[in-house]
Amino acid sequence: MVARASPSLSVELNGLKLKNPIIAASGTFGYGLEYAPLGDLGKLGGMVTKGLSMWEEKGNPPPRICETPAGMLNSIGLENIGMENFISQKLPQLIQYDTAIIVNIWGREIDDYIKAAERLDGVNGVAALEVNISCPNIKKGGITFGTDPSVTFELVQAVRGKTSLPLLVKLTPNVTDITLIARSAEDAGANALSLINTLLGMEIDVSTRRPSLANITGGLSGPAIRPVALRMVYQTAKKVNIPIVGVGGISSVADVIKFMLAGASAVQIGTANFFDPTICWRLVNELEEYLRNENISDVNQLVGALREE
Amino acid sequence: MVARASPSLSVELNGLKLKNPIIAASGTFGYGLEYAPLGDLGKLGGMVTKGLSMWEEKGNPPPRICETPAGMLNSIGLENIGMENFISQKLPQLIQYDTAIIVNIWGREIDDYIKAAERLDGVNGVAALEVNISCPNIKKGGITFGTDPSVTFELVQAVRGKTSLPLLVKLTPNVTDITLIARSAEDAGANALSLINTLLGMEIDVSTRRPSLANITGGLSGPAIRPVALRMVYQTAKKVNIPIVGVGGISSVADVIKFMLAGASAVQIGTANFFDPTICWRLVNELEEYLRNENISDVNQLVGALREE
Amino acid sequence: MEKRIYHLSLPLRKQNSIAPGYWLLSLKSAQIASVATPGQFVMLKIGKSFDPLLPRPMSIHSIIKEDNHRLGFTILYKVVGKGTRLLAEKRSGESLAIVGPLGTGFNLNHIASGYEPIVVGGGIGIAPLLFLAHELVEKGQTPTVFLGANSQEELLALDEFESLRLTPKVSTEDGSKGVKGMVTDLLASYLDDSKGSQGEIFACGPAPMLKKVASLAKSYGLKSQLSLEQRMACGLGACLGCVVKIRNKNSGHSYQRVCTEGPVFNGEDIIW
Amino acid sequence: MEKRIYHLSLPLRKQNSIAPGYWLLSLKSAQIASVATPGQFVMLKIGKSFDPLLPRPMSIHSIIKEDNHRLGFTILYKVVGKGTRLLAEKRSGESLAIVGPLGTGFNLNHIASGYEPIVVGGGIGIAPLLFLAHELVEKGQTPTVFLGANSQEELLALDEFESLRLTPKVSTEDGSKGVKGMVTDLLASYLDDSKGSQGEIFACGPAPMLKKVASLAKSYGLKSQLSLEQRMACGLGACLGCVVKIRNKNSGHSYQRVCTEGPVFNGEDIIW
Ligand SMILES: Cc1cc2nc3c(=O)[nH]c(=O)nc-3n(C[C@H](O)[C@H](O)[C@H](O)COP(=O)(O)OP(=O)(O)OC[C@H]3O[C@@H](n4cnc5c(N)ncnc54)[C@H](O)[C@@H]3O)c2cc1C
Ligand SMILES: Cc1cc2nc3c(=O)[nH]c(=O)nc-3n(C[C@H](O)[C@H](O)[C@H](O)COP(=O)(O)OP(=O)(O)OC[C@H]3O[C@@H](n4cnc5c(N)ncnc54)[C@H](O)[C@@H]3O)c2cc1C
Ligand SMILES: Cc1cc2nc3c(=O)[nH]c(=O)nc-3n(C[C@H](O)[C@H](O)[C@H](O)COP(=O)(O)O)c2cc1C
Ligand SMILES: Cc1cc2nc3c(=O)[nH]c(=O)nc-3n(C[C@H](O)[C@H](O)[C@H](O)COP(=O)(O)O)c2cc1C
Ligand code: FES
Ligand code: FES
Repeated sequence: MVARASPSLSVELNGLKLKNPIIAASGTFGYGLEYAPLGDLGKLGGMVTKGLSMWEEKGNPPPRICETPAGMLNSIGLENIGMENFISQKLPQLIQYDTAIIVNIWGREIDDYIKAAERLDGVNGVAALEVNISCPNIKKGGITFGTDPSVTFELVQAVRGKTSLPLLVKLTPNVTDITLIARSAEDAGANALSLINTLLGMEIDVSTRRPSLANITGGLSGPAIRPVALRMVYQTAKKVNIPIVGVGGISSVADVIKFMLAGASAVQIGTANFFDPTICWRLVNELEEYLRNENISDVNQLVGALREE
Repeated sequence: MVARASPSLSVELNGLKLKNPIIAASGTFGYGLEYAPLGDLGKLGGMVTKGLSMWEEKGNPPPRICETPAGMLNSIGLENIGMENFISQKLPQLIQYDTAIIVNIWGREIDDYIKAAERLDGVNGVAALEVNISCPNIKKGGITFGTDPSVTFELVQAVRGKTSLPLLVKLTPNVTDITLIARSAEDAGANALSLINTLLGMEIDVSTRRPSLANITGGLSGPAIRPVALRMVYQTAKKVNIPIVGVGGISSVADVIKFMLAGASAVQIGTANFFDPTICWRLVNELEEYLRNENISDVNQLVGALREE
Repeated sequence: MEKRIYHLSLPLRKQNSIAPGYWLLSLKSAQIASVATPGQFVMLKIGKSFDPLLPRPMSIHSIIKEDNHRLGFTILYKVVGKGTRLLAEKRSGESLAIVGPLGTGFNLNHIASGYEPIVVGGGIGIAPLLFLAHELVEKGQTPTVFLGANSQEELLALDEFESLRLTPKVSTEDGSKGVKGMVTDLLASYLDDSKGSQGEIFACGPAPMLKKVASLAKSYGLKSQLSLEQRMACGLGACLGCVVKIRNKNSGHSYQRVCTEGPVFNGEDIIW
Repeated sequence: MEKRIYHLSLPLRKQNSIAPGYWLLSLKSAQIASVATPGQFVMLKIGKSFDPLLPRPMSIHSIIKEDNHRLGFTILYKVVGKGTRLLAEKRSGESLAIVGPLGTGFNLNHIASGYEPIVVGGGIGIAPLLFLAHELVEKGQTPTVFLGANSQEELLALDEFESLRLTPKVSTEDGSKGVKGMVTDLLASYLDDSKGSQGEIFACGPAPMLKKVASLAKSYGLKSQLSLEQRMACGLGACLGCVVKIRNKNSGHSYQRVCTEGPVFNGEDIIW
């Protein structure tokens, strides 16, 4: 037998090139630098920053997190250092690493998103934007942008008009039919879709009779939600023609493969970074090993390759 | 100190009296008799039958279940022995036990629900109906009844007109805003609401590259979904004036108390029966013990007693 | 007869590795041991964690007796995944939550003299067959036993069968012991040689083996009782998760529960 | 200086119960031991299961040395819930995934002669204080040590402090050893007697105790460094889950991360 060539791990998300499909998820990898002592960020396919707003955001009072069965709840309240601080303090260090830096943006009004997109448009080192539409829209009475197809369309279209950067739109799972929202985002010009964000959940401390989180409810993430995320990726991949980035509970190379078989072109690792902080690096290696063992020359051959007959 | 009187465990769900708030959930306790070798059914607050249709239903091909982190997926396909077989073969044995027998009904069209309600109306030993509206409506192109407020209203109203039995309506969590569906059911005359049914999920077997379930997707249940169920109970309790039965991942007396603090008047135990088949009985005892230790004379004092200030 | 099913927390009495990746576990429970019949199983919850969540079905491998009193039972298992890996880490004294005995085992009611039971086990499929062989011997039968495995190492419990004065015919896929090949080849040539046998086949093993056994039984006009596997949640007949497709008396098919109507089904009824 | 943080799978070297519900665990890691400073902690993932999911923060209790080489470290912990219960079941040879050393420990840079460190520990709060006392003694200081617990049994590591030639003043709530009462009462009367001390207080313990320490420090015009706790997910400063409310230099407040800016904060900055 001849020695096998190294399998190709690179993927292309409709304008965003990644050296491999392993991306660290927003809010779970800080501004990237927090994980730099643990591995070479340049080995990762990409990393998404903590969600940034045009202003410094203090976030919610503690307690902000709590553990649940095979998962966790968080209500960080989108604390972030603000766009300008990110650009001046974090980005210069980050761009030393040869990885795709994806900036996650959010706002309380469509205008906040527009400003963020405009601000980042020409900035050196930003590979793509990820638009988090799981935030409450204060103009529409607090309803989450991403739960309404037409609001989603309006928001994504507005951002699309302000940037030439590849646009990932990150969908919330707290909807009746995620494929409708997905198609709105596609129609409005998204390059790719990230799904899913957290499921809305709650925990109570019986001994104090209080909610475990100061904010009462929070976002559920981790292995517990993986079956829901996988289902949504599968359903959405059948309905859109743009690439999907799978996220939700991924914590092993088998999970990565599942999401790709279901139709994801790349994946994001969130909560698993907390309980296994070198996982992103390990997944890159294990994915390559898997492809080699299975004699698959290109990782893209996994995408949507679920057997259904 | 004087000896404390036994705390009162009985609850009343707007017409349905239960000796205690512990109910075995539909589809996880068979027709009740399967668990009779393990404990006295007469000790339980109630039990809900497997979902019954007017016809015998074969269900989905196997594999029908698979394990997920802190949860499981099922796509039983609503297999059941049919209403007539239930009434003639199971009910006569069941009514020997002094517990509330709640019959879970479902159909593919509103008419199926109407027939089931009519058939059960005068039947001796049936304490209440639980209407499972998480089924696809074939007349409306396969959309789930319970994801649309007006379809929910129509369905519940139709059933309401055909029975004098207390009506529990069981809601699906796979919706953007469960409180809207809840209010439709309330407006249409439901006595109480059971929430939640399973979250739609999926799992893939990487070694075969096939979905783990023959039906591809299935319902996620177990501790993994508890934070979502608790949040929905909490949100809904603030919006409706009828009692709520909490269900989803409950597997300890602490969990029972959490759901009651969040606003549930009773709870159902589902998946926990599988990994801890005498749990329902233990919960009745442990709940009584808790009330005694906390010097609470009536279990109803827990309902909605969350501290939020 | 009323069904007796127990839900017990049983201390692990003993657990030994009997071959790489195979473990033999002893549990003390006179209650379960005294009502169990061959082919029945227990559901075993490994630890209190929610991960893994569900209990695992395991056949009763043998009954532990002292002075003819049934004191407990053993389980023979193979490490294949998360649950069995964790189980193998358990040590004497730790407790396991057990539900059992469960299921409909092998039907031995019609066994009479002049009848030849043929017992066929493949791999870990021999687990329930030792208990079966014991019971057959107690009923005055001398079953013909066929055991197959990948290699000599994985031919489990051979000496246990021999101490019943049975002489299993063995095959291994690598030829390290007995005939090289599949146990069903052994069975086929045996049936070929002993045409007109009054036998009935009792078998447990991987699905392809059982399918082959069913078709051999059919060709030679023998009855067969096959012990099937399916993923399980409750083990009690409640969840309807563990079904297999079974031919109906009249026509068509129905789904039957491996945990209740099975795990042992008549070979001719199974739709593969 | 670049931060060095390791993610290692470390075999458990030794684990002993030193009082009912309290365990002392030894881990070998020259890497972590050689860069750790007092007040720092590690994140410890207990088993591979998803339940419990998150690693648990544990202070470095002491450094294991041989011939002045730092070989490893110990952790002193109390069983309070699911994770610590599982941890206590681990035996020598089993591995734990450890991330560390983490956080900003006690600041000892300004320590000079004529300065009196006052060390105050309550309950399991003594965990990081032994390492601190060692370091202070190495720097030529003789800290005044106050230790409080519920009862004599729970007065942990007393002999360890004594072998540093320190004589902790102790209090127990049930009076079974030392003065009956709270350790903060002891501290208060000490401060009262030694007015004008040039001291700085280093404390760890339950929140109400720390709050009291902060207010005593303020009344007596002393600085205090308090080690706080908060639920954590990453331990690395990435999740923003572990914040506490800290007074800003100018005005108002900000949320700061216990895992990064802390766990040790200046008493006067904390908004309780
Ligand atoms: C009635 C019955 C009796 C059995 N008796 C024995 C026995 O005596 N000894 C023995 O070693 N094994 C026996 N098994 C099989 C045993 O239950 C599985 O090997 C075990 O559940 C795997 O658990 P795991 O967590 O290690 O594997 P997992 O990580 O859960 O899965 C590993 C593989 O095993 C399969 N599997 C998982 N659960 C089951 C299940 N409940 N039934 C069948 N396959 C499953 C999975 O699909 C997967 O391919 C029996 C199964 C049944 C149904
Ligand atoms: C920087 C730091 C250092 C610590 N050092 C030590 C130490 O040296 N020895 C020691 O015994 N304990 C220490 N703790 C506390 C220890 O982390 C918790 O006791 C432990 O995480 C509880 O885990 P559990 O699974 O047993 O409890 P759980 O079942 O998770 O919870 C039991 C109780 O502990 C609380 N708790 C859970 N997780 C944390 C957490 N991460 N931080 C604080 N409280 C928590 C819960 O709110 C609950 O009230 C430290 C905590 C921090 C933040
Ligand atoms: C602590 C925490 C903070 C998060 N912050 C953000 C955020 O700022 N923006 C965003 O789009 N998603 C955020 N997420 C969602 C994750 O990026 C991810 O979509 C989700 O957690 C599901 O993936 P997981 O199960 O792998 O964690 C956050 C998640 C966690 C756990
Ligand atoms: C195997 C299985 C079968 C179920 N069948 C039904 C059903 O027939 N009708 C119904 O309304 N709910 C059914 N359910 C949903 C449960 O009653 C319950 O709502 C859900 O599982 C969440 O609760 P749990 O997490 O405690 O299991 C089923 C659940 C399981 C796991
Ligand atoms: S395992 Fe539940 S019905 Fe068989
Ligand atoms: S624990 Fe994640 S920021 Fe502190």
